[in-house]
Amino acid sequence: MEKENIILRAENITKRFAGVTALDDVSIDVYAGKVNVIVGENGAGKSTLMKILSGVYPDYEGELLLHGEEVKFSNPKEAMKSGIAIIHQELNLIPYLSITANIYLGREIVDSFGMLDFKKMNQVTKELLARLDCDVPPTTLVSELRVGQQQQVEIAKALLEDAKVLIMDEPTSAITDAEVEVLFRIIESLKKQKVSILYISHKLDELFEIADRFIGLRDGKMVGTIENIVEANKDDLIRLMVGRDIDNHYVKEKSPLGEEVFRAEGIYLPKPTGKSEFLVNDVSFSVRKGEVLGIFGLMGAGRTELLETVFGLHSKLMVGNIYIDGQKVIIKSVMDAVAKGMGLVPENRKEDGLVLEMPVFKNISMASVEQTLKNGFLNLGLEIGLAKKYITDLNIKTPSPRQKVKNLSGGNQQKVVLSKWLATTPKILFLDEPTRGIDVNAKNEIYHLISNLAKEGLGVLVVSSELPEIMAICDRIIVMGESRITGEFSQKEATEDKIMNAAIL
Amino acid sequence: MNIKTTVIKFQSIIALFILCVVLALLSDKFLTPENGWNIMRQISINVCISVGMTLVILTRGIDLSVGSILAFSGAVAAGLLKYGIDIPSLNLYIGFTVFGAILGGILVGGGLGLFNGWMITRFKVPPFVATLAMLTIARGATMLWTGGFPITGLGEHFAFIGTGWFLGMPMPVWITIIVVAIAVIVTRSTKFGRYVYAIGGNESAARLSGLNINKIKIWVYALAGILAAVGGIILTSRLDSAQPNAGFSYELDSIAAVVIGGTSLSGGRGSIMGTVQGALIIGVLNSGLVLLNVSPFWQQIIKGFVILIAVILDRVNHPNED
Amino acid sequence: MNIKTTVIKFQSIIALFILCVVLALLSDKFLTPENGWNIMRQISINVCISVGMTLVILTRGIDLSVGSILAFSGAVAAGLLKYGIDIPSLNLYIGFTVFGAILGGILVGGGLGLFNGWMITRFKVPPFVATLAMLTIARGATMLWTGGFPITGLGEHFAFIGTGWFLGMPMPVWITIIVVAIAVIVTRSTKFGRYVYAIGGNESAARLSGLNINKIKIWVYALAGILAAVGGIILTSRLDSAQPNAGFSYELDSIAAVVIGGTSLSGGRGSIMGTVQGALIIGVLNSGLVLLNVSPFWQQIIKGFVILIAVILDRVNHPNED
Amino acid sequence: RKDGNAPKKIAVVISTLNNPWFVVLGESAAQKARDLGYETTIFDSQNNTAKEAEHFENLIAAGYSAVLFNPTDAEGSVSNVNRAKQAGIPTFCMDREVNSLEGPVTQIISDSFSGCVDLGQYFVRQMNKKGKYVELLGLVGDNNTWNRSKGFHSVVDHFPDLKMVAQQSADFDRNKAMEVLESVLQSNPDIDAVFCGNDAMAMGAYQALVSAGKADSVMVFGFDGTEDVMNAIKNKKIMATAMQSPKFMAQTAAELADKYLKGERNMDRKMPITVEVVTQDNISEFDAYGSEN
Ligand SMILES: Nc1ncnc2c1ncn2[C@@H]1O[C@H](COP(=O)(O)OP(=O)(O)OP(=O)(O)O)[C@@H](O)[C@H]1O
Ligand SMILES: Nc1ncnc2c1ncn2[C@@H]1O[C@H](COP(=O)(O)OP(=O)(O)OP(=O)(O)O)[C@@H](O)[C@H]1O
Ligand SMILES: [Mg+2]
Ligand SMILES: [Mg+2]
Repeated sequence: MEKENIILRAENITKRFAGVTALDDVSIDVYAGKVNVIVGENGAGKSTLMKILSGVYPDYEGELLLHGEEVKFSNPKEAMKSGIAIIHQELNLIPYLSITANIYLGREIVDSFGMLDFKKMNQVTKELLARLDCDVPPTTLVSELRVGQQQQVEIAKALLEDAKVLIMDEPTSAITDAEVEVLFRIIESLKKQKVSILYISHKLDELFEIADRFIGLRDGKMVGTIENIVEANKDDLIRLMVGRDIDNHYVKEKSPLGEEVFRAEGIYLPKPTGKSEFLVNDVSFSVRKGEVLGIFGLMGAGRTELLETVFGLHSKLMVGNIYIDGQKVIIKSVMDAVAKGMGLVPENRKEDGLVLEMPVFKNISMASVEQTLKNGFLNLGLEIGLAKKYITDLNIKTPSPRQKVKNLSGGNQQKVVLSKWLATTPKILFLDEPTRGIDVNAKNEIYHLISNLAKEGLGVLVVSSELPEIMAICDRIIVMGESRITGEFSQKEATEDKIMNAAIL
Repeated sequence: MNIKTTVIKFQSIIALFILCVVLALLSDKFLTPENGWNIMRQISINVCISVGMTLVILTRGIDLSVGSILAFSGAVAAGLLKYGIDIPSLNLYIGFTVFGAILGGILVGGGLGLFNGWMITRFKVPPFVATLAMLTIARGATMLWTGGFPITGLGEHFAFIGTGWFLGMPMPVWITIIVVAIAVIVTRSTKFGRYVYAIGGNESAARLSGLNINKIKIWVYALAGILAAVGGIILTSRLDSAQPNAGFSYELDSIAAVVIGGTSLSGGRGSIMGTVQGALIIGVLNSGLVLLNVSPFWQQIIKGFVILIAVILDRVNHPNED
Repeated sequence: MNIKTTVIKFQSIIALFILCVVLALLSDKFLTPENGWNIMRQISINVCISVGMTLVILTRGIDLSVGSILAFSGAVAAGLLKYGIDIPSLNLYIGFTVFGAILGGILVGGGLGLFNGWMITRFKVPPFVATLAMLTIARGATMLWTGGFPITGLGEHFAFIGTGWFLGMPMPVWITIIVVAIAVIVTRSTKFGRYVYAIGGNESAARLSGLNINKIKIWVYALAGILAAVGGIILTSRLDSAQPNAGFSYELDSIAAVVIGGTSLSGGRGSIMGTVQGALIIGVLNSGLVLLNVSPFWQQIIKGFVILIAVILDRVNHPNED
Repeated sequence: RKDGNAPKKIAVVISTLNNPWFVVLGESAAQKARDLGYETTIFDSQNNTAKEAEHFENLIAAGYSAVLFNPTDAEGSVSNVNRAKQAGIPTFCMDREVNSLEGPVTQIISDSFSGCVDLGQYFVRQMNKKGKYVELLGLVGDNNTWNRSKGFHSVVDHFPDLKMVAQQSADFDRNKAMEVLESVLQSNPDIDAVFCGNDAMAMGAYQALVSAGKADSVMVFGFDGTEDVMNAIKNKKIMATAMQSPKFMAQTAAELADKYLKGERNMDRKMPITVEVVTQDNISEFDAYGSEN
């Protein structure tokens, strides 16, 4: 491509954090009017690079050229003024402020008295939300929105000012397919206005739908680009990211199914507010030993609530019966659930799965610390031994069991959460979006792990929003929509169409 | 809006109303105009301080030093007014008008608040600790400045601030109403106010939106200091005397008013009007317990339980937040 | 381990050491065995309270009521010992031995702590508010129990706890060492201790790992109450008198010790030994300032700055946490 | 509207109930007033002049007929007394004075300053005009602290051989006094006396001396006349204290208030009650907290 099409250029960027070199002499070009996709494994440095481009990290080595001229941003506001906007990987919203207040945060419109001009701001917000097909009043508090809607607010925030460069760091990790469609439509129209997009995602399928070119990062280094998108395929992309081939067409091996290990019957979870509204509405299902049961649904279908409910988190509101090994059990709390042999890998590992400041070994022993007691006291040797076993078994990449878990990459953190539950020798494991935000390589490892667990006789329940994933790894798939079960398919009969039809109702 | 949400929204007002009805039934002296002005005048200082405290708590901070700053600023204003600045060795003497002395007190209060904010933002000292240190430091400074003695005889002009009436309303009540009015406008309708909520709601998101977190926080603590100073000047004027021990444990009263008023200690949620209601509940309770001739020992116990009940009500109505 | 991390690890000890060297240079009376025992005896009460406070803060809580609970428990123990339980209308009289009275005091302290924990876990009252209410309630209860008068003349056996020597070491120091030793083992090597850190580190992850959060928190506040009661009994015994206003603002000293000792107010990070060092720093400073006959006014100012400096040092060494 | 039979109400406003001496003062006043047929309430100002101001406003609103008043501060409390006067409510000061002759109907004051002058003289005699001593001050922001200290020094400072080796604050608190003296004893093991601004501190100081094994060689002086210290003087543990008679002052104030409300107007503006030095020699003449009339 011609030189004048390069709108933004990063030259020889190096960024170090205490102990880690996140970016090592990285140079990339961003083309105008194109979707420039950055690919790389977890921890490759994608988000770090984006934060440098958008002024979040003002101290780095190397230089940024915008329209060929050197720029240096000391904060995100300056980058924004120069036309670079970003949607961050993590949601960055203020829960108790309205949508409008969030969208205008830091660039409010004031009247001649210096007072906030609510009317004008609400008006513009309304138009923006309409563009995103999001039908929520602009004065709604963000805390009252679903995660997907919050993600849309983030997108609207980035669209507010007419940016020349728009960075999207995993914008689709929490929105529904319909919302993804809207986003892609917007991206197309932005491209027509010569806006350049920097796009990051671990969902390889959608990349091919939207990308114009790929830039690969690996271990903080630029490893190459794919400019000719038409001739590239998934394997080329994976090679760019991982540096070798990976069998990406994972299909679960059949393993013999045993007895029924878990059954839920007539589970209801009323909304705390309304009387006749339910977050989980008359759901029944069962899992056998060695079986991987998938639960598919669009965002907000109530899958997380279902798992939480049977796991004892909402015992006061819940209605329904639970059987383990054919025996009826009463689950009044998470403690009961754990004692009865259940484990839950939550959707959001950083917030609900890990104590980030604690070392790996303490996180692994968290739910089963009894087994490392000696004479009633914790025994460090036993505890580290336990951790080492899982570090080897699950191939967790950590310099030592004493490493703080916050220093591990996403995939390895997820494996630590898995280890925590495996250490309790559970009978049934619930996995809520086990591969969200995880790179293709780690994903693969987790698929194999799930399959091995099933082989060893565990019952596994996987919630996922990714159709290909759920079709590849599950023996049976339940589909949920609007809080109830809307379909059930064996692996053989499942097709994308059938499942989607069931999910949409 | 259905009945339930209305109840939730006005819960402090409702609590206040119930309290007033009960007291009016129990004592015929409660519902008199003088008693009304009394309560208003009594809470005026706590309201001034608590407005600043509300801002601080909205940013997820806390300010334990307000009582000490109040004492020091009051003493500074009184000292400047009475003695001026007199350094014989330099042959320096500066006299102060009432206005100048008040300004001096307020500047000192703002300065100490600034120091709090500086420690908290520049050195990342947790607000609890930074203001705990200031609590001690400002108390010591007050003792040094006054030599441990009250400064009295401040004149009629100065006394007017705390004891005078203007257009049928006591001066402290005027000052407080003005402070509250400004604070309501600032929190609701200015960028600064919005940023205060944003920082408390999610500091890292606020930073990524390009807000100058440090500057806003420093301002918030400086304002808390200034408002403590305003309280100190009202108090000194009411008593016609700057007491070295003034303001002792006011921080707890103030935090109680803020929390009873529904502002969350974890930041980002709350309002100035809520705080005013909280201070009113405490003031009405204080005055009511006295009117009902409750023993001072029991008063403490009852007040403790009222705080608990007020906050439990708030929790019941906002169960999902922490 | 390189030099830098060593320095970080032992920063409180180093600060303590520097402080001691300075004081030893300034006063030849500082480095004497008696002065050592003095300081140890003086900090013993603060250490007892602060061990409980450390547990509370590790779970990301705070306990403002320790001073009041200390006063009430001490008064209860003294009252039981001296007067027993005497209800003439029921023809009931129960006398108490020294042991029984102490147990009574400790039970009361534990009970009030339990109440704190119950409010915090069952009704989700923020710890700051729940214990602020308890601060007032227990203070009122102490006044009711004592009628505002000290309870004195508790006998030699009881006095031994606070003033006696055993195997060449003062009794309060023995008690404190035992408390600290148990606390160190509990925090480092028991399930309970591990869970305390986990809750402070990430409560939601701890809950989803099947820990009984509420039970652990209730225990932590109960322990804080019990340890405050132990402090109260040592104090009462040392003075041979239960003072109704004992323990006033001890919560601030205690929080200062915990924070200077490197425990983070946002939970999950810290240690008992750090707290002991923090209390030692405060104790050495208090005693040193008196030893040097520094004016009481300046003492407060100096103490404030020492707290600031100690915490800033800690921040410099743990820059990434908040 | 109000029926004539209802008892009139008298308010007792006390600077602090955190100290038994003031509890006695308050309760004696309240008791006497009740005996005289009044309804009474005790208000605790918590050593806080602002709190005191609130109490005055409340009691004016609540329609009390008279105030038996123990001020927090000689200057700071003046405005409160005047406010009551304007509302037609007479004030009778007890123990501490306010710097206003017109405000209160009468002031029954125990003169801390002159009490400490007497105590200072006794101190000088016991010390034989030479030696080292320590002074423990009360709350440094409290004017009583300084009245006592100044009265004491107005005598003692005339004797150059009496050396004050340390002057520290112990907040009127027993424990604090003990801890402070423990530390002071480290740097000054050879002191001969401790002068304390109140009796609680004297008891604390005595305990520090006991544990340092110096109880016999160091003389302790207190101020107030509380039960503890009276017993300690009897047992030759403490040298002397200054007896203020809270019961007597309180009862006198209540009686005067009664007379005033019954029409008597002829009263002295000030009634100084002598603060008597209680020593191991004259202890048998005193009860704790003074005699009941
Ligand atoms: N604030 C920080 N402090 C220290 N290390 C950091 C920090 N932020 C990122 N890192 C480290 O820098 C490296 C790059 O992280 P980055 O977030 O850029 O990865 P990424 O490519 O976006 O990964 P993912 O796909 O999981 O989002 C990682 O090793 C990460 O642990
Ligand atoms: N705390 C809550 N209070 C009230 N409603 C909630 C709460 N959490 C979620 N909901 C609602 O419950 C429904 C299901 O929630 P949720 O988004 O967790 O479903 P899900 O199928 O697990 O989707 P996801 O893939 O996003 O996890 C949604 O309508 C959501 O708005
Ligand atoms: Mg990233
Ligand atoms: Mg979910």
